[in-house]
Amino acid sequence: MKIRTWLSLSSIALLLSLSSIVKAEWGVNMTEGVTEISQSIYDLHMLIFWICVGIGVVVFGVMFYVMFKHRKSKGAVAAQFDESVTLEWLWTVIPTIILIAMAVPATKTLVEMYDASDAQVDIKITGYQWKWQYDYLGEDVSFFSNLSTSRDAVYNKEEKGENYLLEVDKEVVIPTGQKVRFLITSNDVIHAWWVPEFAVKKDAIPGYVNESWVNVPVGQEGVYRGQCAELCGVDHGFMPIVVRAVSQSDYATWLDEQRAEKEAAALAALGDYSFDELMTTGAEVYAGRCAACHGQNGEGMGSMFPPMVGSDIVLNDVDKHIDILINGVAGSAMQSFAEQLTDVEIAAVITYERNAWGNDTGDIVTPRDIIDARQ
Amino acid sequence: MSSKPNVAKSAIKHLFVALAMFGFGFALVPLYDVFCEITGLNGKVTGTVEKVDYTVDTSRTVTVQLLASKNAEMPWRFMALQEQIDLHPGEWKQIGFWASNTTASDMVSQAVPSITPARAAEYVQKTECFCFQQQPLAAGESKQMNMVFTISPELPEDIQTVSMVYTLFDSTEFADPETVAKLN
Amino acid sequence: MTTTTAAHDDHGHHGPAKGIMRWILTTNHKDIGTMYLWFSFIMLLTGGVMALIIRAELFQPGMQLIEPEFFNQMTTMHGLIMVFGAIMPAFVGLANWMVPMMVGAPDMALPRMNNLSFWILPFAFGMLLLTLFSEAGAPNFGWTFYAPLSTTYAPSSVTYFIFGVHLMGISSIMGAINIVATILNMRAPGMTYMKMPLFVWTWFITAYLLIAVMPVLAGVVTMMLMDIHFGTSFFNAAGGGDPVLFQHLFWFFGHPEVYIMILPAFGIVSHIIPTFSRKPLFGYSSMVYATASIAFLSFIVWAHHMFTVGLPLVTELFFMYATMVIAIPTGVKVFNWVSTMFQGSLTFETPMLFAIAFVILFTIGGFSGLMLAIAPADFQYHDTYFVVAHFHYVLVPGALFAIIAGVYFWLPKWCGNYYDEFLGKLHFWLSFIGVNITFFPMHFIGLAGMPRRIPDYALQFADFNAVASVGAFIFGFSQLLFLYIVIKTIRSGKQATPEVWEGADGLEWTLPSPAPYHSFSEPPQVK
Amino acid sequence: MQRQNIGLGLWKFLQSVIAALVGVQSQNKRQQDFAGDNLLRIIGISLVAAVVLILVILMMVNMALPDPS
Repeated sequence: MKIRTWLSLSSIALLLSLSSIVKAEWGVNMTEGVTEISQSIYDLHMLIFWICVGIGVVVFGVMFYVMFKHRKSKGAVAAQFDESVTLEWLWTVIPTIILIAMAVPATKTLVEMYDASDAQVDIKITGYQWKWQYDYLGEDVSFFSNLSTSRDAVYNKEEKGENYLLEVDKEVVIPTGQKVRFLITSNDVIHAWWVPEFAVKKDAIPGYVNESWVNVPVGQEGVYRGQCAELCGVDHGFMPIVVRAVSQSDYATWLDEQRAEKEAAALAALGDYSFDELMTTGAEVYAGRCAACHGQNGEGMGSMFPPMVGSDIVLNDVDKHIDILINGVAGSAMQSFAEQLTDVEIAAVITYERNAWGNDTGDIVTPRDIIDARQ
Repeated sequence: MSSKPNVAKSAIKHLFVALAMFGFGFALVPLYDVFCEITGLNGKVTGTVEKVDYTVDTSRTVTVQLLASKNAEMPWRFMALQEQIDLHPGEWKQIGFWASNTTASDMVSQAVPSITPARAAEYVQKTECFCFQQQPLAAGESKQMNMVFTISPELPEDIQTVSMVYTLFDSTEFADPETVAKLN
Repeated sequence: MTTTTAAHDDHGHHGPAKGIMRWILTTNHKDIGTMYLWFSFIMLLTGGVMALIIRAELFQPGMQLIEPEFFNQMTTMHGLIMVFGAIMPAFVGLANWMVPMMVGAPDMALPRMNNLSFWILPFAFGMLLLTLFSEAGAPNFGWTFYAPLSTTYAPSSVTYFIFGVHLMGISSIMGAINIVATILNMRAPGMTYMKMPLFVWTWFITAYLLIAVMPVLAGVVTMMLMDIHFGTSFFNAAGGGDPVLFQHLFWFFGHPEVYIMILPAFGIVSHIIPTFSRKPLFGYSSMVYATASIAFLSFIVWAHHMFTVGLPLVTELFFMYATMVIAIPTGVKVFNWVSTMFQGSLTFETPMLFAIAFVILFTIGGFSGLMLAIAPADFQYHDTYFVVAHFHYVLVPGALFAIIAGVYFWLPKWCGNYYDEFLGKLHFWLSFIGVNITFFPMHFIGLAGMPRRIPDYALQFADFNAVASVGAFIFGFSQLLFLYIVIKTIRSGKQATPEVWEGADGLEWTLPSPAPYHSFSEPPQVK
Repeated sequence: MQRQNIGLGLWKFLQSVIAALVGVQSQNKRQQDFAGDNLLRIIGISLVAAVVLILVILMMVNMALPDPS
């Protein structure tokens, strides 16, 4: 008997001590977040948590008391009562009261969360298989945001950075002190856009638009990271979200920069490029966006992703090659990159694919070819 | 002793309950659409509505955002000619969307509307919308598709912005005969 | 569970056939129960290996062992095999063994259908497991198989998954009809509804849940089949369908399903605790009414699995309140167990240890369930490891501990020998510690923000994931000890008395141990 | 022992159905519930009570909602 009592005592102590760790910011508890909504959710979470701990202590306390006091080996003789309606009514009425006490603040918070009216900024978020697209309504700013952690880091060939798997090539910038409304939808399967510090999580469903909102208070400028929270296929764990909250003035300058960048890219497409410039840019674009499926050296992967090396289209049919990049291949995993890459990048990656790994066709594809093909 | 006849009877009875529940599973599909209609879930707004001359409520303006979105299977280019327009509740407006079939084969598309906030869905009235039927486009062709709509004045006060997203799907395999006829 | 000699009251009936044909052609509820239990144990180990692969990959950040594609297949198959292959058949096996003996019936009402509903299962799971070796790979869309990931974007093996689910559903419906027919028609005279043991009551209500929702699941997968192959568009928006319709249909089946997996466990624990407290069950009729109330309420709460899908505010509030109402009858059950123990005369053999661990750890799972019911808070919990911790607490120390407790409790009656008490306790403590080390840290990494079903994670989740993985291996291998204990008991345990346990009462304990091949040919007299 | 049919009034059944919803019931009340032919009546009343429960929750929801215009 002795060992058992000691063992059960220690395991319960372990459980209770673990729950006291919850207090310490040891990455064990929900984030309080930076917005009013996330704070009230955190308060609800802690309220229901402590209620459960309270009930747990009472119920388990009685159980352990009984396990020690009423043991047969201590001569306990079993009483034969098996019913007491008053006691039973008691332990239904009390939980009902507790639940009603919980329902009221929960309803208030939920109603606030559903009110996305009079927002100053509207961003349409579209989930793709394994990346996010952001359109700033009325600002003519639109871009894709991809995971920027390298494949080598994932496969332990490289050091993992501090924001491993939570870093992207283009961050979403939003102003603080303003209500930012998100219109969330999806291009293919169901995803879910989730940033813990904002307590914003909404499913992105094809054919649906879901709205949610955040109002980062002034003074809380900073970077907030989140991930896709609905199974969406192979790289479900590799499509993070990085939101940078900046002051309203920085936000305005950022918007201007994005539009300027867009014009520069359009202008750049009219310039002409040397073979080497296209090859270097092409190598970068290929490593970042195409290697995941077509292989580091263009060897392809199984029957799903065709190889680049010695491929008939790559070597002889440049128009088909450009068409695939711009329109994608319907019914396959090959997406259209028309909106994801600039004309220069598309021209560069095609030139690279046509001249790398022994494919050396020797000619180059110019951004202007891409512009003509886009018409 | 085990009474054989009763056993068979209750087994058959419960088998029918199981079959009924199988049917109930399928009956939930139309039930779901009815339920969406009532609560305006996902902006499943009623079909064509005859033109009602509301008394235009000029004291209020509602911002209507019109967004074009595509499904992965849909290679067409599809965009709204006007992303945002302001209108007084009760005022009828016509909006154009532009679609062009950049592929080398004839295709049929289906636009699926979705309105948010969901509470606003029942106040959006449409007399004509390209999303009511399938839209065919021959290879390389492009065209403007129109929609005539208004927001009824009974729209709740606290709603100032209504977003209507049209997601274009490739429904060539679901094309109904007369749409295909229009193609060739 | 080979029964050796025919018992004395076995006047002239033929004993079991010899050799393999005994098991293939058997219509005896004891043999079929045994087959269900062995099948479910094999599935537990298969699903367990998959869990160990998942936990081994998640031991460290970075991809060390397997590819993300295979990881998704492992999570999907782990879920399917544990839910449909380990937990449900184990309960059906316990029901096959015990329900006829508890109500004083000679056998199940439809013995041949009983055989058929077992023998469908190995083929259903054979087909499901063979997809692992197909070129397209096993299903990778999660055991909840949401559309369009499971329809338009699914690997071609999805059709085998659909037929597998069809077969499992048919097997469960036939099993449920069999149990209902047995309970309705073949109770011994005097065994009125309100004298039926609680295990029989919980299975009676679970059978009705099965009959009501398994057909809906069969309907959902049939709609998927028609979407994938026959050009309909139930869930494909391109043809007028709706992916959210799938989630409503699936969870309308899904929530009663999770109660199907826990109500029989309530029944088992409600037998064990009174026996080892030497005290009648506290509030027997409350327990029966609470089970019925839970069964009914489980039909109107399904959308609490979909709080972030974009339901209208009215719907979201309705399902939050309805989910809260379920907490009350569940609470009643836990309080009744504790009151049964109160002022009892307790001894702690292995079944009692597992039953007490069930009450404590299931209640922790119940509490995290209550936290998840708070809709606004669910926006932070949904699809994170907090949910994984919740449902593993109610399923592993919940359903699985109750099944193991049931096996330890009735094994002497099945095979006539006592199990080795020390080994039993060793198995308990290894499982108890393993379960908590595995699943308690998951509460923390879920709250800290780690989403579900991801093969690799950011660095801040690393240390608790390592702890969970270690716990998983402790818990996993301690089930092999359980296999050794069961085999050792069947072969050479100490001879068991008919009552087996001092505080046990019920028709099943009036039979000799091991229970004769044909029991209660003449219905017993129920006082 | 022969239990004469106590001819429970509808109200008695309703009480026991509500008690059942919460999962609390005393031994003797239960005997009355399960006396012979009452089963059909109980199922009938519990179905009605089920619909009433759903409506009650819906009513609470509308009460909790900010009054839409």
